[in-house]
Amino acid sequence: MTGLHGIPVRSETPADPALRGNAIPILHEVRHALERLIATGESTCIDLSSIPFGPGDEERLTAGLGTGEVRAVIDALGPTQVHETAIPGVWLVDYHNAEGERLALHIEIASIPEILRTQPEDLATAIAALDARLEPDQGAPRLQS
Amino acid sequence: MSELTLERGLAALRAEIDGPVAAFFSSCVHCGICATACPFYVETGDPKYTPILKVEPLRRVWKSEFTLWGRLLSTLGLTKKVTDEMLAEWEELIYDSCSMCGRCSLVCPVGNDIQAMVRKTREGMVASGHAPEGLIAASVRAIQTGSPMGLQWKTLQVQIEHVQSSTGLEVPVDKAGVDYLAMLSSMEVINFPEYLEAITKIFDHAGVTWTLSTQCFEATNAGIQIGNKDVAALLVQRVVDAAVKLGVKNVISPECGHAYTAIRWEGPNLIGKPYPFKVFHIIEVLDELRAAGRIKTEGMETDRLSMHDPCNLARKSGVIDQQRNLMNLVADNFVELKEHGKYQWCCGAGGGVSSNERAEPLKLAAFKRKKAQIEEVSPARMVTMCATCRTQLEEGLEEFNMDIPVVGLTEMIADHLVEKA
Amino acid sequence: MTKANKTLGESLREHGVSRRGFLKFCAATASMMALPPSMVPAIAAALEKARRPSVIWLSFQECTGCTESLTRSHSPTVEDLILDVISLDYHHTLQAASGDAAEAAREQAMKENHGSYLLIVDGSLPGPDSNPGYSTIAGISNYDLLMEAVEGAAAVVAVGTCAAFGGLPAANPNPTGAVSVMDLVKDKPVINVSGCPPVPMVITGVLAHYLTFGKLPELDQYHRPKAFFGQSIHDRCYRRPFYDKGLFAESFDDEGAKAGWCLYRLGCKGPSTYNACATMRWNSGTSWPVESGHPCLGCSEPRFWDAGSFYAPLSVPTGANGGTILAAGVTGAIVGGAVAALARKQVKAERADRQPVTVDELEQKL
Amino acid sequence: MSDPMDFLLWTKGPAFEWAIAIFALGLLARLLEIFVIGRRPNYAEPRAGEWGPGMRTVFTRSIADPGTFKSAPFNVVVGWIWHVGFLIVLLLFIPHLELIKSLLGFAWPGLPNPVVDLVTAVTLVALVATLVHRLTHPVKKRISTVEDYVVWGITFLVVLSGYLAYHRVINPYPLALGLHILSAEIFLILLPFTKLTHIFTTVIARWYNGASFGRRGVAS
Repeated sequence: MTGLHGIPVRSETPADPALRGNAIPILHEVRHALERLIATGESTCIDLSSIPFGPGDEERLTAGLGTGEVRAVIDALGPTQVHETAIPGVWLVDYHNAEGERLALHIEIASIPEILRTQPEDLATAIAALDARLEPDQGAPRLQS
Repeated sequence: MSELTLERGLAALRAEIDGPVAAFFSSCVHCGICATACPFYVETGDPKYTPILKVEPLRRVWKSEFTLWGRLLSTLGLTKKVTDEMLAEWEELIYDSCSMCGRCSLVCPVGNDIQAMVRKTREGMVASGHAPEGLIAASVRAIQTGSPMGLQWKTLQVQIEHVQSSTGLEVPVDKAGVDYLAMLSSMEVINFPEYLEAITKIFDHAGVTWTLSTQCFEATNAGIQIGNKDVAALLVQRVVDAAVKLGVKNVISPECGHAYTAIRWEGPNLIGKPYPFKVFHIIEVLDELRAAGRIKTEGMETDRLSMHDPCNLARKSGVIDQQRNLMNLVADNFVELKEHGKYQWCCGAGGGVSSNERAEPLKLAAFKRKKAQIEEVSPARMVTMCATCRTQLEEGLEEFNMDIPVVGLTEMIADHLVEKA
Repeated sequence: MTKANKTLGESLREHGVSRRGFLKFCAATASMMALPPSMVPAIAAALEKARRPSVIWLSFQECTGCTESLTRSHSPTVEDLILDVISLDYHHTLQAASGDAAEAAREQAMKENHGSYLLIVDGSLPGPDSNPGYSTIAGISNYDLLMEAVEGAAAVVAVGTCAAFGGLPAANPNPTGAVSVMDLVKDKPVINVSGCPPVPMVITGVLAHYLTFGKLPELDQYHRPKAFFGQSIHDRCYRRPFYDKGLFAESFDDEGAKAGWCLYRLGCKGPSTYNACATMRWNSGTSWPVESGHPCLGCSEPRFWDAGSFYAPLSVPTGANGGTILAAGVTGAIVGGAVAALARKQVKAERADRQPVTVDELEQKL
Repeated sequence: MSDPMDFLLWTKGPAFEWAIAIFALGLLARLLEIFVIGRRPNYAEPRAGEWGPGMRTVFTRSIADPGTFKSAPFNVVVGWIWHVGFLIVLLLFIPHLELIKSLLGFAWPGLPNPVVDLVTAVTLVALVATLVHRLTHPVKKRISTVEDYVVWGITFLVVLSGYLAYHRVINPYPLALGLHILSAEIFLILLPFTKLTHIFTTVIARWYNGASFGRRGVAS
């Protein structure tokens, strides 16, 4: 039966790994989310940690999305890099812990990622925090650094 | 006086079981293709005539007594037994609707030789007293009088004188040391006397030394038809004794089907040893003579002729080209039936069906397959080389008032012999 | 307010965690529990009010692999918080106290939070009808310790294939008569977090889920959280397209292996193994067995140690089959031969005593 | 046998041993029951040898003669389809090749999975058609016994359970694979005691048939 190799039945595998990984399907999902955002204003968040990425898939995805003009870092329990990709409305939110290890990587398709907004609960304590700075001990108003 | 009982029938069936039977029953997957090759099913459409069903008694004996698994089941009473009622019911299937033509054996996908198993099953039927009356009568007459139709030598003597006077040639009788001992079949002597005249002229023309034997002239074997080796052995022994007494080197089986099978293939095993002589069908001898150039013919049959190969000759004995060579010698408008040679359809009368009056309607039904073949080719005449086939074709064609005469091949050859100078 | 009854929200704020920090914590927790990000607000609300359960961690016949896996869990901030928040009251490897002090702490915690603490077990333990002496702590047999601890537990989390299914100790020949936790604990809910070791995130994920929603996650028939064990490795494997095309690596360094083709022919048990390795991966998302080119061993399934060679494909029988065919063949020959000889003798006998049919017997029939 | 993994390990372990043992033992007994009884000597002068024609028939009988094809096209065509399909799946599906390599020590290259998958689907359809034919065709209806339907059932079950396991339709997978292996084991156990023996005895039967015809000078 060694002649079996002769049978011209070959499974073609696209040489370029980019064509067979999971990067492209995610980009299509982003596209649907963008359509929803434009149509109904509904924002979407995709958690990339539960996607079966093969080696290089993630880099291809982020490269595919590119980088835009906004980049921000939030220092809370470790850095969280947020940047808008080359496609407006598509943001990459990269949560890291104190040791810099990645906690989660989200793609948020929204006008602005939730984490960047000022949180209402923080506002509630904002006045008190400012008052504390305005007259710490009834002396002349001094702004603390 | 001992008599035929179920127990003796079962013993006979057990005696018939061998390796091939075990292989065949282990392989049958009930696919039903054998039915498509059986003229009795094809023309009646009744599924009870399915060939493999006909050998059910043999299968039950094999299953329950010749396999470990079957033996186990039968001790638990789970296997179907062979009863007297069953054998009575199966008589119609194994005799009336089966000419032992062997076409089912040729098409069975898993290679079961169903015809051979029918032959074996009939052994059980006879031993248990379930054989058709017509065949029993033929067997009794064959043993007691020498011919299944009770024909005596003196009747044949009349025909011999008639041939000698009309041809002016001598019909040798009881001549020792000749090349061939010619056998005849009662059917021919009675219905087709031209056969004897034909071989007399041909052998004289070809310079062949031959003889008949008063000790035994009958070639047919009712034992083979009914399916009982005791009767068959006795009848074959007579032929062997006659041949040995005359010291001939070859025996010729006449224009008959089962006679050839009986003497050529079953005979040696019935008497338990090889023959001291060779056995040929008359067609084989004629073709040998033709090939040796010892038959000079003139003139050609010009009307449209077709040929029916007797099953025992073509499919079951491999004599296929010989009759075609002979046919082309004397006919220039010979056209084959669509399925011929080893795939030829049976005329419906062989394997004892013709001697079994009860099977008359079935015999006629089966003939419709042959009728359809003939209509497809629409010949002016039909040629064949077996008395039973010839009778069946004549009666069948007449029944459907188709005006197509039937001719014996030997007779036709004889008509074209060049007169000796 | 003792540490025990402070809500998580208060506790976080006490640590100076901003709202965004809390949101990040909830996002990470959602991701850890393999819940969709849209659940983050619900998780935030739940975590806000979550009570800090006390946790007792009992280790029996285990190799500390599961603890190692938990402490290496790649989100120390979350782990700190959870471990800090959940006030791990007893873990004889991690805790500083030892000897009587450690046992006293455990009894005290069990008494105080009777009925509400979470009991975590790793490692299997000798069953009731085997010699308890095989595994004891401070002279108390594992079995007694477990039964006593289960008494006041709200739920039991069996971490690792040993605790969940008996694991290595229970593998053939199982000298210590080891059994799994769920074999013994019938009256309390048991969550199995199988794997050898389990994916670290799965341990913290289950704790987070219990902490967040105060109840057990949806379990499969092996009592494993469906969020992590609902799908097989095979279904989530990035090499699946190669399986579907029929492209397999035939050896560990052939062209197929280098091209990253499917490892089915090298013994991958992915198709019959349910775990989250293919998506959550190991060592903080660096890789996982198949990605490193090694077939999955099926370590999160029961009796995976006895499921045949790790390098025999899934379709290969586990028994020593060569010998059986031979043995059966020989017996077949002997039995068959005997039966056939018997049959042959019978055939000869039949042929011998087959009574010939005579003419007058035939004539009777006319 | 309570949980799927136990069930799978049971089918791949002891149950497989038993199935192979019963299969080997039963089949060998059956083959010996054929060969040891054997044939009586044939004294008639043969027209040609037996070996050549016998071997020839072993192969030619697979191809139906024109007359049979015209009168039973369904049997021939559908029979061919599902027999060839069944063999392709059994002998060229890569997981099966691994099984064969573990049993016999050697194997051969296989076909890509999607090709085998298509062949399996075709085989299943052909098998269903065969059942319908057996239930409706007058001859088949008359000569069929319970055994025919049991054997059809187990054959269909083996192919179907394999197809469902491959497509992971039944969850959890150990249960699906276990069912497939178990059905194959039942197939093996039934084999020596039913018409499945034809897998091995057809070669013998065809040889005997071919030899008998060949001895009398007919190429069958």
